Amino acid sequence: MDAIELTQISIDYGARSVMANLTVRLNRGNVMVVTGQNGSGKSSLLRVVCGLQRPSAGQVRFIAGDQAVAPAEARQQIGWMAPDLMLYRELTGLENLRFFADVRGLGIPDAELNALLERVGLYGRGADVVATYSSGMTHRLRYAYALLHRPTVLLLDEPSVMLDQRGHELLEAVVAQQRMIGLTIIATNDPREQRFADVLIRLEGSA
Amino acid sequence: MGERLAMTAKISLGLAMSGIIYAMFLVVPQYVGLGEAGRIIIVHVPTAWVTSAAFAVSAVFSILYLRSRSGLHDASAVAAAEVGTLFCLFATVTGAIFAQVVWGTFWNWDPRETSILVLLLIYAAYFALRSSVDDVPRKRRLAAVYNIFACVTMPFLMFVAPRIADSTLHPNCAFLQGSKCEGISLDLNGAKIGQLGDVVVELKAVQKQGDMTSATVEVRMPGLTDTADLIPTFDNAGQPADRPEFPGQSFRMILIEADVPAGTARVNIQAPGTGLLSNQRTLWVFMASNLTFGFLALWLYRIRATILHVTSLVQTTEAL
Amino acid sequence: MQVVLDAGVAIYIAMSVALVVWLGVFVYLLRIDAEAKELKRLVLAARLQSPTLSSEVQVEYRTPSAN
Amino acid sequence: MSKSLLWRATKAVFVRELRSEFRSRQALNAVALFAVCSIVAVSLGLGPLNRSAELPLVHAALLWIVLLFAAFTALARVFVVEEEQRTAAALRLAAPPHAVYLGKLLFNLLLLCALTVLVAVLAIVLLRMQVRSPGPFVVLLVTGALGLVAGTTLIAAMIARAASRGALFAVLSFPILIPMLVTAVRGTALALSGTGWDRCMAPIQTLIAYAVAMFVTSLFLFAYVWED
Repeated sequence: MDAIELTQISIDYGARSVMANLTVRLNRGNVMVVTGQNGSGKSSLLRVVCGLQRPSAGQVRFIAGDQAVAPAEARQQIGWMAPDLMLYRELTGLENLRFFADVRGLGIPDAELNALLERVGLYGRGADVVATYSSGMTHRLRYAYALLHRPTVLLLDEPSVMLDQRGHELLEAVVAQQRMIGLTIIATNDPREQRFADVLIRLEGSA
Repeated sequence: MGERLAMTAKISLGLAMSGIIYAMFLVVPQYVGLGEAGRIIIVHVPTAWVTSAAFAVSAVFSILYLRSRSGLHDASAVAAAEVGTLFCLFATVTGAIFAQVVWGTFWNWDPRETSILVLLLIYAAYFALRSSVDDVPRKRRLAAVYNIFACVTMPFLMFVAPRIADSTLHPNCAFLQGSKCEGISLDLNGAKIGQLGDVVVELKAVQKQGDMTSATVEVRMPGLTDTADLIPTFDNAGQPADRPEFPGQSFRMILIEADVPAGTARVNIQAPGTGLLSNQRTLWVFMASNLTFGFLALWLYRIRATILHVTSLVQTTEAL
Repeated sequence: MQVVLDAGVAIYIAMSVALVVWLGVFVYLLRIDAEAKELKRLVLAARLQSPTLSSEVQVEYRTPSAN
Repeated sequence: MSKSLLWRATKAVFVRELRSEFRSRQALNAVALFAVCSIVAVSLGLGPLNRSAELPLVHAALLWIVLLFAAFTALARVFVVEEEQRTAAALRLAAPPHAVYLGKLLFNLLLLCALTVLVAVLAIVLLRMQVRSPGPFVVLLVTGALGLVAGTTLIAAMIARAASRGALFAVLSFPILIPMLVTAVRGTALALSGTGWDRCMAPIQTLIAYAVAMFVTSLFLFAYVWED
């Protein structure tokens, strides 16, 4: 994926408009950071980009080369994580990853899945059911879910909200690697994470 | 100009409907065997037609909504469903009154009664679904999907309902798709039991008496309120002769075919009301009534769709 | 009371009742129709007057390659 | 999306449902108990029924009523749990919609078949239901279960995010299921009273046609229900 173009995006909930006419373009290798107070529509914007929500107006275009990519195809290139993303509690971490690899039609060997778990800091815990994970570990598993299929578009919603200092290092490593293979959008209010921004979007949030 | 034309149309509709009401009571002749109750078909049948048309329109707008996601299409689908439900209730009530007066029963699980009841249930469910989803786009989408999904089951109902009852009290069988309305065949050596409407019939004997053939049929009314042996006959010319009345009802049993050696007989219901439209005056009033009720439904639909659309514009920031 | 139930009279009474009911419904519909038209006019006028929300989104390009 | 990929994803969804069900056994326990309770209640309430020409019809109607209400309690779970545990978004993003629908349809079918076997055995033992034509009886139950699942799985997905789901599921499903139910009850009564294949074929064909029509329509409409 070489670029994302958001054109005239508006998001409404009933008669309340949270965002009006956002137009922005993000190129490969760059990071976009979205900031704004609670309820300003950071999460909604990320959901619109990954196709989990329809914008009230406007469109999202994914561009590879100079061709627009169909939304269904683009979906295979998107990795998304958010604090409200939940994985199956009664399955183990490894089973979760295997399931999501299977439904995406990817045959990923166990060794690679274990390597991914190690990368997000869950080494040795892949065989435990998710119900036994702490909130920080669950958040780390969300990273694994988002990175599983090597997405060229990575959407991170509050990426370090439940993590410790080592978690922040994980985020830095992930962003650094993502700059090489594609583009990243982060929704956050953490000042440390705003430094990643090549494009910064401030949502004021209307009453 | 357009305004004045619209007003003229509305006034004409008001006058036309008044005319229909006048004609229904004072122009249409009484039909032998139906009494004054026969007049009700002048409103009953057109409202039933309008009901079917409104539901078809509603389904079409639901498909359009899924393609366009326009609030106007959703409002139109809802308005059509509401008008359809209103007329459906009207047709059901007038029909039940007519059936009680003429056939002696409010409800008979006649194929058309069954299908209109299911239609009412479907739209009750449609409105229940709308009221239990808060998010507006999701509400519209799910309601449209349900509308289309329910529409697909309707042909099955048409196909299955005539099997629920092998006969109908309604005249003009030809309008009922898949219906045979040829009565039910009973066999002394095989399927002895069958159903006419919601009456269980059981063949007891087939016999020849002089130049008449007769069948002895035990009938059990719903809830076993009455049981009786009816003996319909038919003559050598192959025409039904004796037509005994069902216990406590005003419709009759006729014998259409009987084969004494094989032990088979085919019996059916005969209800008063058949051939009502062969009278010219009745036919013309009936046609005018269809037209008038059609326009009334159209007007109601336009009003309701406008109100719904404007209301949704106030509640959302949707583009015009 | 006997006069009302007499077969010849009853049908005129039934017709009159039906006519009165219809006229009531008709007048009601005419009024609702006019009100709906007026409502639509008002809402559309209000919508045209209030300008679309100005964007409250600030976009800041920090690196040249991003644009 | 190629066919083998769709099949693979479908299988993954199906196996995931099975595995979760094996770990929690929520659906199976609840439904099995429901079936046992209702059959026992019916048997005790009715007492011994006189043998009459209508007995097969009574038995068939009871059998299908129990199956219908057990299905109302069980079949919505596949989608409701996704929403309650908030795993739906993860699935929505990763899996093709058709695979989600097909996988959950298969799981529901398996669940309902298990339930049907249980209810039929209980009815034979406790209600003394006599099956005079076992072949047509089994085929009618299977085709009926197919119709029931095909008619309700889409609705299960619709109600997963609505208020008062349980009641709404029954309200929305019932009108859709009427043609199928009537056919199934009449057909099963024929099979119970010993009618042969020749006369049982008509209801079987109707049930198959119904199941296919509902299945195809659901496939077309599912993407609209699942999209957010």
